Amino acid sequence: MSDRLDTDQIKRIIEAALLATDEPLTVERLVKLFGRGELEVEQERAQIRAALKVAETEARGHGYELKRVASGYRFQVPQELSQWVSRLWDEKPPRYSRALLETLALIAYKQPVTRGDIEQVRGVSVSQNIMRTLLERGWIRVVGQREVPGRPALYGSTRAFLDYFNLKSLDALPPLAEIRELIETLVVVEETPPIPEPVQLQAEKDDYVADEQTSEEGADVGKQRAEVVPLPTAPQTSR
Amino acid sequence: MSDRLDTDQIKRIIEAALLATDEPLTVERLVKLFGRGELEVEQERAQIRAALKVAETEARGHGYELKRVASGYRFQVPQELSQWVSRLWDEKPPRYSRALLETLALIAYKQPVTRGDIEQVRGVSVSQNIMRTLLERGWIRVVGQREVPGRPALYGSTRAFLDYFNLKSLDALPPLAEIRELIETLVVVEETPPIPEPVQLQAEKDDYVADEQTSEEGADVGKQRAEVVPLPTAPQTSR
Amino acid sequence: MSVDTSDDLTPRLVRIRRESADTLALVEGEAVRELPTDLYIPPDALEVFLETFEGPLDLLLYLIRRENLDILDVKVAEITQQYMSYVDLMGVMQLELAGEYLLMAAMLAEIKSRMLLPRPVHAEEDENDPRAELIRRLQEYEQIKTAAEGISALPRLERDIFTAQAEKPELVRQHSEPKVDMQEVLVAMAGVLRRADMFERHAVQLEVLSVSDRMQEILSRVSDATGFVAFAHLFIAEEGRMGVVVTFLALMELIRESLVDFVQNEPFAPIYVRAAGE
Repeated sequence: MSDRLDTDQIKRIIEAALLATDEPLTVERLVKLFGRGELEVEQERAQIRAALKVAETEARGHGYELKRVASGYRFQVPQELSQWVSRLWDEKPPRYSRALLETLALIAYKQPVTRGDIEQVRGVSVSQNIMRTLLERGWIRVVGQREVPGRPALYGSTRAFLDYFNLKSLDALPPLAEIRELIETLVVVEETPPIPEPVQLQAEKDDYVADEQTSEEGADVGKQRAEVVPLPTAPQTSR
Repeated sequence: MSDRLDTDQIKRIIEAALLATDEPLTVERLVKLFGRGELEVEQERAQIRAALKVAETEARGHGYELKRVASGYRFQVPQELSQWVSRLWDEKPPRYSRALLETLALIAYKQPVTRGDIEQVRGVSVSQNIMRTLLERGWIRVVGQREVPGRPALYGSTRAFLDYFNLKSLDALPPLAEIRELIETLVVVEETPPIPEPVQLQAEKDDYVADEQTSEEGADVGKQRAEVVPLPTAPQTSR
Repeated sequence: MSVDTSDDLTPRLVRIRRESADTLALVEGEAVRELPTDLYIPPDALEVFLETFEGPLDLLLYLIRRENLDILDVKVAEITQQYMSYVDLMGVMQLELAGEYLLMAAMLAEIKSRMLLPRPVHAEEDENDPRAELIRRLQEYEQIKTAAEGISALPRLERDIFTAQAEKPELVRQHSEPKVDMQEVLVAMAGVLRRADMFERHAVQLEVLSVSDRMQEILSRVSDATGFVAFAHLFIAEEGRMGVVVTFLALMELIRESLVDFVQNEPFAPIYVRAAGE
């Protein structure tokens, strides 16, 4: 009925079939693709095997390989290319919450600060998650402890933070005065001013005044940093 | 960060990516598979294109071909092998009725059109089933509403339509046949109003802009587009 | 072995004709031997024709192309008769489709009758010649019909071409860190400053209570006292709920830091506080 096919044609058809299905195909199944007279009588399986061999060899240097698995033959992408191919399924990186960005900004500008300081300025509590994320990202670190009861950890920004934002030093951060101008823009942009978040904790009087004094100049970073009490090498107990 | 890759390595990775997904990939998407430093700066797209060229050439003699369709590049089993490959499946491929194909043709060639326009040309009402099938297959979509009473939806064709029919763009559709004379005597003897020109092919929205810039009859296209009221942008689903 | 995978483009009558040399279709047991040669369709064959043609335009086009029907020479009497037959049939047939054929018949009848009337001298200005409109529609339909055939003949997925896929490798999960722009940080800071301003304005009347202040107060109170201080005495009723909460939090913090000890002699007995290590 049909003409005999040569190994190269058989190979092409086999390749096509393996690529067109999403399941492995057995030699028997592959034999059935051919019409009467296209394969040598009694030699069908041998011919298919020979063609598979050629396909396997020719796959070298390509982005696929011929593999025999339990249920038959299939083409698959070699594992060593996974690092590139996987990027097709990369999820979009999540975005950081406003709370996290505000916490980061406060640490950068007002360092060293305790979690309590941040909470007082932001007016809401700062979740443990946020601190952990920032620490894991390597953007903040514990730089000491404030010498008050409870000895809360003081946080500061890191070199990695500067590197990420392409800043030479903390002085390269835009001065707070400039940011205050941003506020005007924000007020214009936002139709309704955001409702202040519920007050849970209120700013400490002293710190608050200090904020007011220093935020104008934006030069407080260094000054405040002078207060940093380096972490003692051994855990001190001040009982 | 990473070492530069040569064309052969890039080709393997591209082949792997195209085979690992079930959707066509654009050059931009392929560029994103590579890490920093793996491609030449500013040469990324050219390198990808060069590698695609190699992949296309090397596909000869194999059971697949590299094809560029509307939404990007894909590997596919060439048509001449379909007589063998289609034996893999018991079910026959879906067949489409004349009514569906005529509706599809009207949308593809005369977009944007309303259901009323389609009914006007075909002289019969368009069944809800046909529209649903076309929408479900993702071949057509609502591209706006006509600014007339009732604000009927305007339909256009999609990239998925072009992909399915192996086309790179709407321009690749077979050209509309010349209008044939029906009754010579009538046309010769009587002064009939001029037969309207076949409506210009309209490209998909994305291609639209390019059309307007380049085509001679840009004004015409623009005029028709003025009727289209874009739908509020829905969140884009990743392709 | 070729499988018929083409779309349903051929009029069904033609396919029926293949089965038997001279029978087109059986309609209620009677053979229909011919395709229609004019617009008159025997009512009993109507169903077959409705299925065969995509609509009245399709039928008309067929008649013009194959049978050289002169649409200007349709027989009004027959059309009227047909019209009546259709009306009878509409109860049992696809109402919608029959209605479209009916409309077409009526339109043709109108054309015919207009042609029979003597035309005014200034007929040229007759703005809408119904024939011209019909011809335009027929041509437009024919064009789309051909275009549909063209689309049907295109190589397509699932039938002529197949997408090629290989098994994915095991994916390496690369979860990328969120990207942050400096601007975002600045906007966040601006938000904080702005809120702080608002706080300041509103904070004037509010009593300022802080946990760490309270901790210090309590600590000095219990240290100064010789012995125990009653737990309940540390709370100042005038401070309201907020004061109670702050004091309680301060006590919790002090206890956590082991700076104070709590003493209770038996369940539900009063609790006392003292400085730790005393």
